Amino acid sequence: MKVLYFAWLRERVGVAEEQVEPPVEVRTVADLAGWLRARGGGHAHAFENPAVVRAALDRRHVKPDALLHGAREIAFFPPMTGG
Amino acid sequence: MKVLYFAWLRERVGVAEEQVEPPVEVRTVADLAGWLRARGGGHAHAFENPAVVRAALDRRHVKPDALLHGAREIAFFPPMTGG
Amino acid sequence: MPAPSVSTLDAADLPLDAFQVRVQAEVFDASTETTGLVAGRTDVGAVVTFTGLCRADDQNGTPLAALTLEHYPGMAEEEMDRLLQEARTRWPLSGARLVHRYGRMVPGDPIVLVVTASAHRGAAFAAAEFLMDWLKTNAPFWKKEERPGTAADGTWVEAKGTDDAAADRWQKG
Amino acid sequence: MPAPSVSTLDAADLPLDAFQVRVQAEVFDASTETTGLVAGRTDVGAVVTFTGLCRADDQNGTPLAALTLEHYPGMAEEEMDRLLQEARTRWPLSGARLVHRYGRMVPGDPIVLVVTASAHRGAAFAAAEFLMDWLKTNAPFWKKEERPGTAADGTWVEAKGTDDAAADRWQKG
Repeated sequence: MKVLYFAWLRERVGVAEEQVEPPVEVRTVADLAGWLRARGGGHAHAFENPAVVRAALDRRHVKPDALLHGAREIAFFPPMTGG
Repeated sequence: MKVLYFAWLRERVGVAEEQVEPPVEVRTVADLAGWLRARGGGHAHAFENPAVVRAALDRRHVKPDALLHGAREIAFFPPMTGG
Repeated sequence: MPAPSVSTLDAADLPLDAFQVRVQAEVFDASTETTGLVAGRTDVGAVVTFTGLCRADDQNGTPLAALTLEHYPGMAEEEMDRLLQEARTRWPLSGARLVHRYGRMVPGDPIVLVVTASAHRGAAFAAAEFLMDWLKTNAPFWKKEERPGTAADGTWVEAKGTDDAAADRWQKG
Repeated sequence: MPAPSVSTLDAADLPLDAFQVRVQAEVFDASTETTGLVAGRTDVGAVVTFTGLCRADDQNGTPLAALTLEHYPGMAEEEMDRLLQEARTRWPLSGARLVHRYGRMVPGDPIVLVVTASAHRGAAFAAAEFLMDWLKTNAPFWKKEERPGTAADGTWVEAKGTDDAAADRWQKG
Protein backbone atom coordinates (compact mmCIF):
# COMPACT_ATOMS: atom_id res chain seq x y z
CA MET A 1 0.00 0.00 0.00
CA LYS A 2 0.98 3.64 -0.45
CA VAL A 3 1.97 5.58 2.68
CA LEU A 4 1.97 9.41 2.69
CA TYR A 5 3.58 11.64 5.30
CA PHE A 6 2.84 15.30 5.96
CA ALA A 7 4.40 18.19 7.91
CA TRP A 8 7.03 17.11 10.46
CA LEU A 9 6.31 13.42 9.90
CA ARG A 10 7.35 13.90 6.27
CA GLU A 11 10.50 15.76 7.35
CA ARG A 12 11.48 13.11 9.90
CA VAL A 13 10.84 10.12 7.63
CA GLY A 14 12.67 11.93 4.84
CA VAL A 15 10.19 11.12 2.05
CA ALA A 16 6.69 12.38 1.23
CA GLU A 17 5.47 8.95 0.19
CA GLU A 18 6.56 5.34 -0.09
CA GLN A 19 5.19 1.94 -1.06
CA VAL A 20 5.14 -0.65 1.74
CA GLU A 21 4.26 -4.36 2.00
CA PRO A 22 3.57 -5.04 5.69
CA PRO A 23 3.15 -8.65 6.87
CA VAL A 24 -0.38 -10.00 7.37
CA GLU A 25 -0.26 -9.55 11.16
CA VAL A 26 -0.24 -5.76 10.60
CA ARG A 27 -4.03 -5.31 10.64
CA THR A 28 -4.74 -1.85 12.05
CA VAL A 29 -3.53 1.70 11.60
CA ALA A 30 -1.77 1.45 14.98
CA ASP A 31 -0.13 -1.84 13.91
CA LEU A 32 1.22 -0.16 10.78
CA ALA A 33 2.55 2.83 12.77
CA GLY A 34 4.35 0.40 15.11
CA TRP A 35 5.72 -1.64 12.22
CA LEU A 36 7.03 1.54 10.53
CA ARG A 37 8.58 2.75 13.77
CA ALA A 38 10.41 -0.57 14.16
CA ARG A 39 12.30 0.22 10.96
CA GLY A 40 14.39 2.65 13.04
CA GLY A 41 16.08 5.84 11.79
CA GLY A 42 13.74 8.55 10.47
CA HIS A 43 10.72 6.30 10.85
CA ALA A 44 11.48 5.71 14.53
CA HIS A 45 11.85 9.45 15.04
CA ALA A 46 8.56 10.21 13.23
CA PHE A 47 6.57 7.70 15.26
CA GLU A 48 8.35 8.13 18.61
CA ASN A 49 5.15 9.49 20.19
CA PRO A 50 2.20 7.72 18.49
CA ALA A 51 -0.29 9.75 20.56
CA VAL A 52 0.38 12.87 18.46
CA VAL A 53 0.14 11.12 15.09
CA ARG A 54 -3.15 11.22 13.16
CA ALA A 55 -4.07 9.06 10.20
CA ALA A 56 -6.35 9.01 7.16
CA LEU A 57 -7.28 5.86 5.26
CA ASP A 58 -8.19 6.43 1.63
CA ARG A 59 -8.53 10.15 2.45
CA ARG A 60 -10.82 9.82 5.46
CA HIS A 61 -9.85 10.47 9.07
CA VAL A 62 -9.57 7.24 11.06
CA LYS A 63 -8.77 6.15 14.61
CA PRO A 64 -5.68 4.01 15.44
CA ASP A 65 -7.83 0.88 15.73
CA ALA A 66 -9.20 1.20 12.16
CA LEU A 67 -8.56 -1.88 10.02
CA LEU A 68 -6.30 -1.51 7.00
CA HIS A 69 -7.95 -4.23 4.91
CA GLY A 70 -8.36 -3.21 1.30
CA ALA A 71 -7.13 0.38 1.77
CA ARG A 72 -5.00 1.67 -1.10
CA GLU A 73 -3.58 4.75 0.62
CA ILE A 74 -2.78 5.68 4.19
CA ALA A 75 -1.53 9.05 5.39
CA PHE A 76 0.17 9.94 8.67
CA PHE A 77 0.31 13.53 9.91
CA PRO A 78 0.27 15.71 13.01
CA PRO A 79 -2.93 17.36 14.30
CA MET A 80 -4.14 19.83 11.68
CA THR A 81 -3.40 23.55 11.93
CA GLY A 82 -5.11 25.06 8.88
CA GLY A 83 -7.85 27.68 8.78
CA MET B 1 -40.74 70.75 23.26
CA LYS B 2 -40.45 69.09 19.87
CA VAL B 3 -42.31 65.80 19.34
CA LEU B 4 -41.35 63.46 16.47
CA TYR B 5 -43.39 60.52 15.20
CA PHE B 6 -42.20 57.60 13.11
CA ALA B 7 -43.73 54.77 11.06
CA TRP B 8 -47.43 54.14 11.79
CA LEU B 9 -47.47 56.65 14.66
CA ARG B 10 -46.49 59.34 12.15
CA GLU B 11 -49.19 58.18 9.73
CA ARG B 12 -51.91 58.12 12.41
CA VAL B 13 -51.00 61.48 13.94
CA GLY B 14 -50.76 62.94 10.43
CA VAL B 15 -47.55 64.93 10.96
CA ALA B 16 -43.90 63.91 11.32
CA GLU B 17 -43.21 66.48 14.01
CA GLU B 18 -44.89 69.15 16.07
CA GLN B 19 -44.11 71.63 18.83
CA VAL B 20 -46.04 71.08 22.08
CA GLU B 21 -46.35 72.94 25.41
CA PRO B 22 -47.66 70.41 27.93
CA PRO B 23 -48.77 71.64 31.38
CA VAL B 24 -46.38 71.22 34.33
CA GLU B 25 -48.16 68.12 35.65
CA VAL B 26 -46.99 66.23 32.54
CA ARG B 27 -43.71 65.00 34.04
CA THR B 28 -42.93 61.63 32.42
CA VAL B 29 -42.87 60.11 28.94
CA ALA B 30 -46.04 58.16 29.83
CA ASP B 31 -47.72 61.38 31.04
CA LEU B 32 -46.95 63.02 27.70
CA ALA B 33 -48.27 60.06 25.71
CA GLY B 34 -51.50 60.20 27.75
CA TRP B 35 -51.78 63.96 27.31
CA LEU B 36 -51.29 63.63 23.54
CA ARG B 37 -53.86 60.81 23.34
CA ALA B 38 -56.40 63.01 25.14
CA ARG B 39 -56.28 65.40 22.19
CA GLY B 40 -58.44 62.86 20.30
CA GLY B 41 -58.45 62.29 16.53
CA GLY B 42 -55.19 61.02 15.02
CA HIS B 43 -53.38 61.36 18.34
CA ALA B 44 -55.95 59.16 20.10
CA HIS B 45 -55.56 56.57 17.32
CA ALA B 46 -51.74 56.67 17.50
CA PHE B 47 -51.66 56.18 21.28
CA GLU B 48 -54.64 53.83 21.61
CA ASN B 49 -52.34 51.02 22.83
CA PRO B 50 -49.48 52.66 24.79
CA ALA B 51 -47.89 49.24 25.40
CA VAL B 52 -46.69 49.07 21.77
CA VAL B 53 -45.31 52.62 21.67
CA ARG B 54 -41.58 53.19 22.30
CA ALA B 55 -39.93 56.54 23.04
CA ALA B 56 -36.58 58.29 22.77
CA LEU B 57 -35.67 61.41 24.73
CA ASP B 58 -33.02 63.56 23.08
CA ARG B 59 -32.21 60.58 20.81
CA ARG B 60 -31.79 57.97 23.52
CA HIS B 61 -34.17 55.10 24.21
CA VAL B 62 -36.15 55.65 27.42
CA LYS B 63 -38.80 53.84 29.48
CA PRO B 64 -42.31 55.28 29.98
CA ASP B 65 -41.41 56.45 33.50
CA ALA B 66 -38.48 58.60 32.30
CA LEU B 67 -38.75 62.26 33.33
CA LEU B 68 -39.14 64.85 30.60
CA HIS B 69 -37.39 67.67 32.47
CA GLY B 70 -35.08 69.66 30.25
CA ALA B 71 -35.48 67.44 27.17
CA ARG B 72 -35.56 69.31 23.88
CA GLU B 73 -36.85 66.50 21.68
CA ILE B 74 -38.99 63.44 22.23
CA ALA B 75 -39.78 60.78 19.63
CA PHE B 76 -42.56 58.17 19.65
CA PHE B 77 -42.38 55.09 17.44
CA PRO B 78 -43.29 51.40 17.23
CA PRO B 79 -40.79 48.63 18.08
CA MET B 80 -37.90 48.82 15.63
CA THR B 81 -37.72 46.55 12.58
CA GLY B 82 -34.46 47.49 10.88
CA GLY B 83 -31.44 45.34 10.18
CA MET C 1 -29.69 61.93 -2.58
CA PRO C 2 -28.12 63.36 0.61
CA ALA C 3 -24.48 62.60 1.42
CA PRO C 4 -24.06 59.77 3.93
CA SER C 5 -23.55 60.96 7.48
CA VAL C 6 -20.33 59.71 8.96
CA SER C 7 -19.37 59.19 12.56
CA THR C 8 -16.01 58.00 13.78
CA LEU C 9 -14.87 56.54 17.07
CA ASP C 10 -11.14 56.74 17.45
CA ALA C 11 -8.62 54.99 19.65
CA ALA C 12 -5.06 56.24 19.91
CA ASP C 13 -3.45 53.06 18.61
CA LEU C 14 -5.82 52.38 15.72
CA PRO C 15 -6.11 53.88 12.24
CA LEU C 16 -8.30 56.98 12.24
CA ASP C 17 -11.17 55.31 10.40
CA ALA C 18 -10.98 51.86 12.01
CA PHE C 19 -14.46 52.24 13.53
CA GLN C 20 -17.23 53.81 11.51
CA VAL C 21 -21.01 53.88 11.32
CA ARG C 22 -22.99 55.23 8.36
CA VAL C 23 -26.63 55.71 7.46
CA GLN C 24 -27.22 56.23 3.76
CA ALA C 25 -29.66 55.83 0.90
CA GLU C 26 -27.01 54.60 -1.56
CA VAL C 27 -26.01 50.98 -2.06
CA PHE C 28 -22.86 50.05 -0.13
CA ASP C 29 -20.03 47.89 -1.35
CA ALA C 30 -19.12 45.26 1.23
CA SER C 31 -15.76 44.68 -0.38
CA THR C 32 -14.73 48.37 -0.23
CA GLU C 33 -15.72 48.57 3.43
CA THR C 34 -13.82 45.41 4.29
CA THR C 35 -10.73 46.41 2.34
CA GLY C 36 -10.71 49.77 4.12
CA LEU C 37 -10.60 47.95 7.44
CA VAL C 38 -7.64 45.67 6.78
CA ALA C 39 -5.57 47.46 4.12
CA GLY C 40 -1.95 47.81 5.22
CA ARG C 41 -2.56 46.11 8.56
CA THR C 42 -0.91 42.95 9.84
CA ASP C 43 -2.61 42.68 13.24
CA VAL C 44 -5.94 41.43 11.86
CA GLY C 45 -6.39 37.65 11.78
CA ALA C 46 -10.14 37.47 11.21
CA VAL C 47 -12.72 39.54 9.36
CA VAL C 48 -16.43 38.75 9.53
CA THR C 49 -18.80 40.47 7.12
CA PHE C 50 -22.57 40.26 7.44
CA THR C 51 -24.84 41.52 4.68
CA GLY C 52 -28.60 41.63 5.16
CA LEU C 53 -30.60 41.64 1.94
CA CYS C 54 -34.20 42.27 0.92
CA ARG C 55 -35.90 38.92 0.11
CA ALA C 56 -38.80 38.25 -2.26
CA ASP C 57 -40.87 36.86 0.62
CA ASP C 58 -41.46 38.10 4.14
CA GLN C 59 -40.95 36.21 7.41
CA ASN C 60 -44.24 34.35 6.88
CA GLY C 61 -43.51 33.38 3.28
CA THR C 62 -45.82 36.02 1.78
CA PRO C 63 -44.49 37.43 -1.51
CA LEU C 64 -42.92 40.87 -1.25
CA ALA C 65 -42.56 43.46 -4.03
CA ALA C 66 -40.50 46.03 -2.13
CA LEU C 67 -39.54 47.37 1.29
CA THR C 68 -39.34 50.98 2.37
CA LEU C 69 -37.10 51.75 5.32
CA GLU C 70 -37.86 54.81 7.42
CA HIS C 71 -35.33 55.97 10.00
CA TYR C 72 -34.79 58.59 12.70
CA PRO C 73 -32.00 60.79 11.29
CA GLY C 74 -29.43 61.68 13.91
CA MET C 75 -30.56 59.11 16.45
CA ALA C 76 -29.91 56.23 14.03
CA GLU C 77 -26.21 57.17 13.77
CA GLU C 78 -25.92 57.89 17.49
CA GLU C 79 -27.53 54.59 18.48
CA MET C 80 -25.30 52.67 16.04
CA ASP C 81 -22.28 54.44 17.57
CA ARG C 82 -23.42 53.38 21.03
CA LEU C 83 -23.85 49.77 19.87
CA LEU C 84 -20.37 49.80 18.39
CA GLN C 85 -18.88 51.21 21.59
CA GLU C 86 -20.66 48.52 23.60
CA ALA C 87 -19.22 45.85 21.28
CA ARG C 88 -15.73 47.31 21.80
CA THR C 89 -16.05 46.99 25.57
CA ARG C 90 -16.92 43.31 25.13
CA TRP C 91 -14.45 42.11 22.47
CA PRO C 92 -10.94 43.16 21.37
CA LEU C 93 -11.76 44.56 17.93
CA SER C 94 -9.22 45.99 15.48
CA GLY C 95 -11.96 47.73 13.52
CA ALA C 96 -15.63 47.64 12.53
CA ARG C 97 -18.16 49.08 10.10
CA LEU C 98 -21.91 49.46 10.49
CA VAL C 99 -23.76 50.68 7.42
CA HIS C 100 -27.56 50.84 7.27
CA ARG C 101 -29.57 52.02 4.27
CA TYR C 102 -32.93 53.77 4.21
CA GLY C 103 -35.43 54.30 1.40
CA ARG C 104 -37.06 51.85 -0.98
CA MET C 105 -35.45 48.45 -1.67
CA VAL C 106 -36.49 45.63 -3.98
CA PRO C 107 -35.70 41.92 -3.47
CA GLY C 108 -31.99 41.28 -3.87
CA ASP C 109 -30.99 44.76 -2.63
CA PRO C 110 -28.53 44.95 0.29
CA ILE C 111 -29.96 46.70 3.38
CA VAL C 112 -27.42 46.44 6.17
CA LEU C 113 -23.72 45.70 6.52
CA VAL C 114 -21.73 44.77 9.60
CA VAL C 115 -17.98 44.18 9.36
CA THR C 116 -15.82 43.25 12.34
CA ALA C 117 -12.06 42.71 12.39
CA SER C 118 -10.05 41.19 15.22
CA ALA C 119 -6.86 39.27 15.86
CA HIS C 120 -9.03 36.20 16.63
CA ARG C 121 -12.01 34.65 14.90
CA GLY C 122 -14.10 34.12 18.03
CA ALA C 123 -14.20 37.85 18.80
CA ALA C 124 -14.96 38.81 15.19
CA PHE C 125 -17.86 36.34 14.94
CA ALA C 126 -19.35 37.17 18.34
CA ALA C 127 -19.14 40.94 17.83
CA ALA C 128 -20.73 40.75 14.36
CA GLU C 129 -23.61 38.66 15.63
CA PHE C 130 -24.07 40.88 18.69
CA LEU C 131 -24.13 44.01 16.52
CA MET C 132 -26.73 42.54 14.13
CA ASP C 133 -28.95 41.34 16.96
CA TRP C 134 -28.86 44.71 18.68
CA LEU C 135 -29.24 46.68 15.45
CA LYS C 136 -32.52 44.84 14.80
CA THR C 137 -34.02 45.78 18.15
CA ASN C 138 -32.31 49.10 18.97
CA ALA C 139 -31.48 51.04 15.83
CA PRO C 140 -34.40 53.35 14.95
CA PHE C 141 -35.41 51.92 11.56
CA TRP C 142 -38.85 50.73 10.48
CA LYS C 143 -39.78 48.59 7.49
CA LYS C 144 -42.91 48.90 5.40
CA GLU C 145 -43.71 46.09 2.99
CA GLU C 146 -45.35 46.36 -0.43
CA ARG C 147 -47.20 43.29 -1.74
CA PRO C 148 -47.12 42.45 -5.45
CA GLY C 149 -50.27 43.58 -7.27
CA THR C 150 -51.67 45.72 -4.46
CA ALA C 151 -52.28 49.42 -4.86
CA ALA C 152 -52.09 50.21 -1.14
CA ASP C 153 -48.90 51.87 -0.02
CA GLY C 154 -47.84 49.03 2.22
CA THR C 155 -47.95 47.47 5.67
CA TRP C 156 -45.61 48.18 8.56
CA VAL C 157 -43.59 45.14 9.58
CA GLU C 158 -44.25 43.96 13.14
CA ALA C 159 -41.28 43.39 15.43
CA LYS C 160 -40.47 39.72 15.96
CA GLY C 161 -40.27 38.11 19.38
CA THR C 162 -37.32 36.08 18.05
CA ASP C 163 -35.39 39.31 17.46
CA ASP C 164 -35.95 40.40 21.06
CA ALA C 165 -34.84 36.97 22.22
CA ALA C 166 -31.73 37.18 20.02
CA ALA C 167 -30.86 40.58 21.51
CA ASP C 168 -31.65 39.47 25.06
CA ARG C 169 -29.08 36.68 25.01
CA TRP C 170 -26.36 39.35 25.12
CA GLN C 171 -27.72 40.93 28.32
CA LYS C 172 -25.15 40.87 31.07
CA GLY C 173 -25.84 39.55 34.53
CA MET D 1 0.91 27.46 -10.32
CA PRO D 2 -1.62 24.62 -10.68
CA ALA D 3 -5.25 25.40 -11.52
CA PRO D 4 -7.52 25.35 -8.46
CA SER D 5 -9.35 22.07 -7.98
CA VAL D 6 -13.10 22.52 -7.90
CA SER D 7 -15.76 20.38 -6.34
CA THR D 8 -19.46 21.03 -6.47
CA LEU D 9 -22.36 19.73 -4.41
CA ASP D 10 -25.66 20.25 -6.18
CA ALA D 11 -29.25 20.29 -5.09
CA ALA D 12 -32.06 20.18 -7.62
CA ASP D 13 -33.59 23.50 -6.59
CA LEU D 14 -30.39 25.52 -6.25
CA PRO D 15 -28.11 27.17 -8.81
CA LEU D 16 -25.49 24.75 -10.10
CA ASP D 17 -22.62 26.46 -8.31
CA ALA D 18 -24.39 27.37 -5.07
CA PHE D 19 -22.09 25.12 -3.03
CA GLN D 20 -18.40 25.00 -3.81
CA VAL D 21 -15.09 24.17 -2.14
CA ARG D 22 -11.69 25.08 -3.55
CA VAL D 23 -8.07 24.57 -2.59
CA GLN D 24 -5.68 26.90 -4.37
CA ALA D 25 -2.34 28.67 -4.20
CA GLU D 26 -3.71 31.93 -5.66
CA VAL D 27 -5.19 34.77 -3.63
CA PHE D 28 -9.00 34.67 -3.55
CA ASP D 29 -11.34 37.62 -3.83
CA ALA D 30 -14.00 37.50 -1.10
CA SER D 31 -16.21 39.90 -3.00
CA THR D 32 -16.23 37.79 -6.21
CA GLU D 33 -17.09 34.67 -4.24
CA THR D 34 -19.89 36.42 -2.37
CA THR D 35 -21.32 38.04 -5.48
CA GLY D 36 -21.34 34.67 -7.23
CA LEU D 37 -23.43 33.31 -4.40
CA VAL D 38 -26.21 35.90 -4.39
CA ALA D 39 -26.26 37.35 -7.93
CA GLY D 40 -29.74 37.18 -9.43
CA ARG D 41 -31.24 35.55 -6.33
CA THR D 42 -34.03 36.93 -4.15
CA ASP D 43 -34.28 34.11 -1.60
CA VAL D 44 -31.13 35.09 0.31
CA GLY D 45 -31.65 37.33 3.33
CA ALA D 46 -28.26 36.95 4.99
CA VAL D 47 -24.68 36.44 3.82
CA VAL D 48 -21.84 35.88 6.27
CA THR D 49 -18.27 36.06 5.01
CA PHE D 50 -15.29 35.01 7.11
CA THR D 51 -11.75 35.77 5.99
CA GLY D 52 -8.79 34.39 7.92
CA LEU D 53 -5.54 36.33 7.41
CA CYS D 54 -1.87 35.82 8.20
CA ARG D 55 -0.89 38.04 11.15
CA ALA D 56 2.53 39.50 11.97
CA ASP D 57 2.57 37.68 15.31
CA ASP D 58 1.67 34.13 16.27
CA GLN D 59 -0.78 32.95 18.93
CA ASN D 60 1.81 33.67 21.67
CA GLY D 61 2.65 37.14 20.39
CA THR D 62 5.97 36.09 18.83
CA PRO D 63 6.76 38.05 15.65
CA LEU D 64 6.16 36.14 12.42
CA ALA D 65 7.83 36.73 9.05
CA ALA D 66 5.81 34.26 6.98
CA LEU D 67 3.72 31.10 7.06
CA THR D 68 3.91 28.13 4.73
CA LEU D 69 0.80 25.99 4.41
CA GLU D 70 1.22 22.36 3.42
CA HIS D 71 -1.86 20.33 2.51
CA TYR D 72 -2.97 16.84 1.49
CA PRO D 73 -4.12 17.25 -2.13
CA GLY D 74 -7.32 15.37 -2.83
CA MET D 75 -8.20 14.75 0.80
CA ALA D 76 -8.32 18.49 1.55
CA GLU D 77 -11.07 19.04 -1.03
CA GLU D 78 -12.93 15.86 -0.02
CA GLU D 79 -12.84 16.73 3.68
CA MET D 80 -14.03 20.29 2.96
CA ASP D 81 -16.88 18.82 0.88
CA ARG D 82 -17.82 16.58 3.80
CA LEU D 83 -17.81 19.55 6.20
CA LEU D 84 -20.04 21.50 3.84
CA GLN D 85 -22.47 18.60 3.51
CA GLU D 86 -22.58 18.28 7.30
CA ALA D 87 -23.36 22.01 7.57
CA ARG D 88 -26.17 21.61 5.04
CA THR D 89 -27.79 18.88 7.14
CA ARG D 90 -27.75 21.24 10.13
CA TRP D 91 -28.85 24.57 8.66
CA PRO D 92 -31.03 25.64 5.70
CA LEU D 93 -28.35 27.16 3.47
CA SER D 94 -28.97 28.77 0.07
CA GLY D 95 -25.29 28.51 -0.82
CA ALA D 96 -21.75 28.40 0.55
CA ARG D 97 -18.11 28.72 -0.44
CA LEU D 98 -15.03 27.28 1.24
CA VAL D 99 -11.71 28.39 -0.18
CA HIS D 100 -8.39 27.45 1.45
CA ARG D 101 -4.99 28.49 0.16
CA TYR D 102 -1.69 26.64 0.40
CA GLY D 103 1.90 27.81 -0.07
CA ARG D 104 3.80 30.70 1.48
CA MET D 105 1.95 33.70 2.96
CA VAL D 106 3.22 36.88 4.53
CA PRO D 107 1.41 38.96 7.18
CA GLY D 108 -1.69 40.58 5.71
CA ASP D 109 -2.28 37.78 3.17
CA PRO D 110 -5.68 36.05 3.18
CA ILE D 111 -5.52 32.31 3.94
CA VAL D 112 -9.06 31.00 4.20
CA LEU D 113 -12.53 32.10 3.14
CA VAL D 114 -15.92 30.85 4.30
CA VAL D 115 -19.11 32.31 2.83
CA THR D 116 -22.58 31.17 3.86
CA ALA D 117 -25.91 32.38 2.49
CA SER D 118 -29.32 31.69 3.97
CA ALA D 119 -32.80 33.16 4.18
CA HIS D 120 -32.10 33.91 7.85
CA ARG D 121 -29.15 35.42 9.67
CA GLY D 122 -29.00 32.88 12.49
CA ALA D 123 -28.37 29.99 10.08
CA ALA D 124 -25.77 31.94 8.08
CA PHE D 125 -23.81 32.92 11.22
CA ALA D 126 -23.97 29.49 12.85
CA ALA D 127 -22.98 27.63 9.68
CA ALA D 128 -20.02 29.96 9.00
CA GLU D 129 -18.71 29.56 12.52
CA PHE D 130 -19.22 25.78 12.46
CA LEU D 131 -17.37 25.50 9.14
CA MET D 132 -14.41 27.55 10.40
CA ASP D 133 -14.18 25.61 13.66
CA TRP D 134 -14.24 22.27 11.83
CA LEU D 135 -11.90 23.41 9.07
CA LYS D 136 -9.27 24.21 11.72
CA THR D 137 -9.36 20.75 13.26
CA ASN D 138 -10.40 18.52 10.32
CA ALA D 139 -9.11 19.92 7.04
CA PRO D 140 -5.67 18.45 6.27
CA PHE D 141 -3.54 21.62 6.30
CA TRP D 142 -0.42 22.30 8.35
CA LYS D 143 1.26 25.64 9.05
CA LYS D 144 4.97 26.22 9.35
CA GLU D 145 6.11 29.55 10.77
CA GLU D 146 9.19 31.55 9.81
CA ARG D 147 10.61 33.94 12.42
CA PRO D 148 12.11 37.28 11.34
CA GLY D 149 15.92 37.17 11.18
CA THR D 150 16.29 33.41 11.53
CA ALA D 151 17.93 31.31 8.85
CA ALA D 152 16.17 28.07 9.83
CA ASP D 153 13.36 27.02 7.55
CA GLY D 154 10.68 27.32 10.18
CA THR D 155 8.76 25.64 12.97
CA TRP D 156 5.56 23.61 12.63
CA VAL D 157 2.64 25.21 14.42
CA GLU D 158 1.20 23.08 17.21
CA ALA D 159 -2.54 22.45 17.28
CA LYS D 160 -4.37 24.49 19.90
CA GLY D 161 -6.55 22.95 22.55
CA THR D 162 -8.91 25.90 22.10
CA ASP D 163 -9.47 24.86 18.48
CA ASP D 164 -10.45 21.35 19.55
CA ALA D 165 -12.77 22.85 22.14
CA ALA D 166 -14.31 25.14 19.50
CA ALA D 167 -14.92 22.17 17.20
CA ASP D 168 -16.21 19.98 20.04
CA ARG D 169 -19.04 22.35 20.89
CA TRP D 170 -20.73 21.31 17.63
CA GLN D 171 -20.70 17.60 18.53
CA LYS D 172 -24.18 16.18 18.62
CA GLY D 173 -25.54 14.16 21.54
